Amino acid sequence: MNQALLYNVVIPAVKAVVAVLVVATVAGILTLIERRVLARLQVRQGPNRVGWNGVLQWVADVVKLIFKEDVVPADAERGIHFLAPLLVMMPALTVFAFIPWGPETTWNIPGLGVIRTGLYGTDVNVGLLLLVAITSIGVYGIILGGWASNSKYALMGGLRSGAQLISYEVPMGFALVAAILMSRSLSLVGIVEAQRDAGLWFIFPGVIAFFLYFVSGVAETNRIPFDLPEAESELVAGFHTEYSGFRWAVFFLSEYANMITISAVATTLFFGGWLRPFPNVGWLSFLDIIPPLVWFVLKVSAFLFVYIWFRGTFPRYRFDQLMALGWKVLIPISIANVVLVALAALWGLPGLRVLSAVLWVALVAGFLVVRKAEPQRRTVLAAGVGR
Amino acid sequence: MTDETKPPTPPPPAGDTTPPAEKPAAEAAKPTAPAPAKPAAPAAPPKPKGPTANDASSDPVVQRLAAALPGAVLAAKELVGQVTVEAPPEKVPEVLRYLKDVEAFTYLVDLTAVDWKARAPRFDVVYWLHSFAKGETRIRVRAGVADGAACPSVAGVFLTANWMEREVWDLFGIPFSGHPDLRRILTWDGFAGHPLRKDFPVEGVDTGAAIYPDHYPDGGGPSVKDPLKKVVS
Amino acid sequence: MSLLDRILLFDIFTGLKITGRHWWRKKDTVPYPEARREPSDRFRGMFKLDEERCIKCTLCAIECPINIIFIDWHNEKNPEGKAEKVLDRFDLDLKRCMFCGLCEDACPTNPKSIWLKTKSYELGAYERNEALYLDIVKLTQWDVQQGITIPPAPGEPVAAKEEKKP
Amino acid sequence: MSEERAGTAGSVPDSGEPMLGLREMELNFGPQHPSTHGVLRLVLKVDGERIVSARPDIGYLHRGTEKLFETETYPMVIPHTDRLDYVAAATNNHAYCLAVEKLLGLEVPKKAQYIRVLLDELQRISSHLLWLATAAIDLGAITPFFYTFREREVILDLFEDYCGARLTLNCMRIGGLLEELPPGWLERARAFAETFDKNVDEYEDLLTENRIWRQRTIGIGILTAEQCIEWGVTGPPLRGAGFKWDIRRAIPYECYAELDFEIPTYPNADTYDRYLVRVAELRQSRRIVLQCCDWLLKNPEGEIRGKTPRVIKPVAGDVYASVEAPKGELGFYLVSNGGNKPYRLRVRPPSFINLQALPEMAKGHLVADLVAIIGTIDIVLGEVDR
Repeated sequence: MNQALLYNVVIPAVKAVVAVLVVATVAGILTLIERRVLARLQVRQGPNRVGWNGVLQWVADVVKLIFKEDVVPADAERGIHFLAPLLVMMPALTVFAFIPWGPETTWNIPGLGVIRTGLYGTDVNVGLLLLVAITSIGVYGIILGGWASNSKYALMGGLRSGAQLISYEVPMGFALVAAILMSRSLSLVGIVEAQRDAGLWFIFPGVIAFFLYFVSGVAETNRIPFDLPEAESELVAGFHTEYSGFRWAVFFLSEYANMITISAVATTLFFGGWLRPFPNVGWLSFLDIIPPLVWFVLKVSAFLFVYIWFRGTFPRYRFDQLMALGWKVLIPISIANVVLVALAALWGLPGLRVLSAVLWVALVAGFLVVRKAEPQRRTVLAAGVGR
Repeated sequence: MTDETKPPTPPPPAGDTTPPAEKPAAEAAKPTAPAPAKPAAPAAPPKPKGPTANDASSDPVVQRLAAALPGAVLAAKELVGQVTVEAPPEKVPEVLRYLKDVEAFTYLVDLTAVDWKARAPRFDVVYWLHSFAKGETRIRVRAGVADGAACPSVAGVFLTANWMEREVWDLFGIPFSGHPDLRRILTWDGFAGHPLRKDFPVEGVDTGAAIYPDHYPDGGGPSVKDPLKKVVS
Repeated sequence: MSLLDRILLFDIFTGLKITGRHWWRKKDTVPYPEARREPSDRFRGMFKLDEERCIKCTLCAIECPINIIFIDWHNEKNPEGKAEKVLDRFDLDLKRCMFCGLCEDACPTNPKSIWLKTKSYELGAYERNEALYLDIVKLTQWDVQQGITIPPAPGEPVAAKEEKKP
Repeated sequence: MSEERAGTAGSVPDSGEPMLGLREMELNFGPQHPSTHGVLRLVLKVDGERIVSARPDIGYLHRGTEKLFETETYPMVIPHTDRLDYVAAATNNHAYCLAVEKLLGLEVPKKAQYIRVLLDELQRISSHLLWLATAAIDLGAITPFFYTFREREVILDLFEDYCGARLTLNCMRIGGLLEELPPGWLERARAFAETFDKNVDEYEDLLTENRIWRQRTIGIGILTAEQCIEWGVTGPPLRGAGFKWDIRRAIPYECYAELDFEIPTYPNADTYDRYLVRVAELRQSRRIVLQCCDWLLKNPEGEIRGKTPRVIKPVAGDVYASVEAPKGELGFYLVSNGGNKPYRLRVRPPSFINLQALPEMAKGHLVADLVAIIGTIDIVLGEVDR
């Protein structure tokens, strides 16, 4: 086959189709996993009827949603109401073009010969920038969906979402800047390779950046404790109150796809992407038996688990508190962190190592102090009423 | 029961100005009235076994109230330690204001009405006050209100009376003059009748709703009385 | 909470620890139709009537707070020539029942003629009016119809229970 | 409330609502809304998300219970009282029985008193657990719900073993109780109470110090003690405003005077302090349960029912009896004309009266806080609407 055609059309097309299918399916399965994990955290059963132990529950859900009546409110802006879920879904899937699931590998496919290609859609040299740009589009879908529903709850959800997503883009951006400074690359593949070359996952020098990124990521994906746009106890269902059937499912799936994106990006930037732990420590090389893709998936799964764990643990912020957290806490910290990381990066790799050591020693020491000085935090003493 | 388990903590100060609730009140009433029948009445030849009502006009609060507001106390009576003052309805806000400001009955426990279908003033509106400051005392004020006549609202004295009066208006149809927002509260606007009046049928009235028409009458209400049923409870 | 606690997100981690710890705990719920909870001995469930023991006093119907028990009877000469009350109808409108158990309290016979302590709680039905309006046959026979054994009436001697079993 | 009060004078019903301003939006909150705890409807006027005024609209669950009371004989009323505050049926039964016993001059045997108090306190624990569960869910924390329900389930099982029902207990009778405690019950109740403290610690670890929970509740829905008394608000909201008043201590009934327990109060009158009060009450109720169990284990003999006449016909007269229900002061005002049915039986529903203060508490807060405030009042619509 024509090499140009193969590399420019066929392989990208195959990758795109696979990515979309896999991500959409995984997002569906993730709903089931979330329910099972939550159930476990909440000492109950969880869905266990469809299929063996409920493994087909997500299929049943999807089938139900597809065949459900698609209700459009009477005075809704029909066109936009129709378009909004797509506007949310599209960027959620598009970003998977840049996320590297594995390194460049060689495939020996009979009939085509040896193909050398990466386990990623494409390696854009401004990948991170593009990623941020594309994910920001999703907010339009949410705002428009909320507005077009002609419902006050949906409108409030949409507005909350707009403010929230725009606010949390900023600390997230700064957290990314820290990663860029450490890796000196905007390409996601480049960042992973930088971590391999440095022999250091960026979580070590970039723990603050990672924390900021993950918190903002949770906020970006509208998850507890930042799930204000759809806070069910306040806004019924927020921006998708008036959606039903498959369009609602599209909103739902894109939320889960966004979760995967955030986890994947966090993995790439801070946890060495597809690399095994301590990529340049020789005696750990037996870990290479596990293929890079599996490492990547494992790391992403861990993040997804943390997402669900958060959901099972925390109450929800109030809207003004959320904004205060974003603007008054996260953004100043993120700017300071950029300065800190920039100074360390100026010194090069030794700087990053020193930064890691300082940060982690401080963290561990802090936790030890907190543990030792753990005060009684319960009503018994606070109230002055003894047992 | 209650009398038995009464803690020894707040002993009624002898000759105190306040009759503390329950038993202390009964004791305060003792000098003039025969003691209220103790729970286990030793000899109970008359048919209505149990406590008997006593005159409570000698109760200090009642006496001071009668002195402060002439004509406000029509009668005062005590039953199981609970003092009831009969007052004319037009005096009720005054009485409550006096009790609240002077006698420190700051908490309006409850406000309700009783429909005495055949009696001359058809309704009793009952107020039930509590004093934290003076030894957990309670006192009840009762005012007879004729059917159709308005009762002056006490929502200006106690904020909490607002909904209670709305409820009485809704369920008994006693209008409260001077109430800031006298609308129905439990039934809906436009509901016909006042359900807690004795002449309102228990089965309900036709409200235009039709649920399960084969088992329930048109217009709602409980299920059709069984025509074959001999036993009438 | 000290400043250090706040910076190190102590509260956040405590919460995560609590929920995380539950990952290993035994589940509290049971997958219902396969695993069931046994109701307690005093559980007030489905009604059961013993027609022979019933003396047709209608106390249960009188005591019922919502009047859902309908009883009719007439006198009949039994073979010995004594007058005996015979039930014409003993209906119970189960769909309105609130399982307060006052009918059982009121029943003067010992053991009780009508009782709710049958440990039977699966009263769901597809036809509201047919399944939940119990006549005398259903009241006395439902356990046989469904092919289940129910515990004896309260006050019934244990011997009777053993007698029933075979 | 002030503009409503200032709105109209006279008895002519008037909506009293001023015209909508340019900035305000009217928002219907309920009756079908995930966090209105049943069928409460609030008509909100919001400026953005800030509440300008809230107007509760109740009655969706009105069943005419007070009318029904008048058609039933005294014992037959008890199952109906279960359905007022259906998550705390034992205290409802208790308050009603107290009222009738007062008018009858009946004495309840000591053992029955202890069992009643034991049931009451278990019921208080279960009601507060349910409150904690739903209040946490209202603020987005879904997991405490399952942990509290695990303990609540144990209590419900105890109830089921005792009286055969889990929610609508119908467990008390005029003059005492219907049944003896089943064998082994006290030991089980004791075992539950002994371990319960650890479970409360768990809920507290999840919520008390959690920064989100604190931010969401501290300073929200303030109702000072003076306001509480003016609005007739009792129960945890009053004690959360620093006012130490609990009917169990103020006007003791049954054997509460003999029991050792504290009345927790907190000074700040906000949602957080009401939360703390309820959690502290969980611990206090646990203490009472332990004491009752010990007493009953020591004194297994005794009557459980006083000398109740077969046909209950109290003297003509009126009487009011109240208990400290989990939600506040629950009172029954009983008017008897000497017949075998109550002539009039009025319930003083704590939920109804506490709910009245909602507009006062909600004013100026955000919609999200409204959810916290509805949660903190702890209403049960069965009791509000009766």
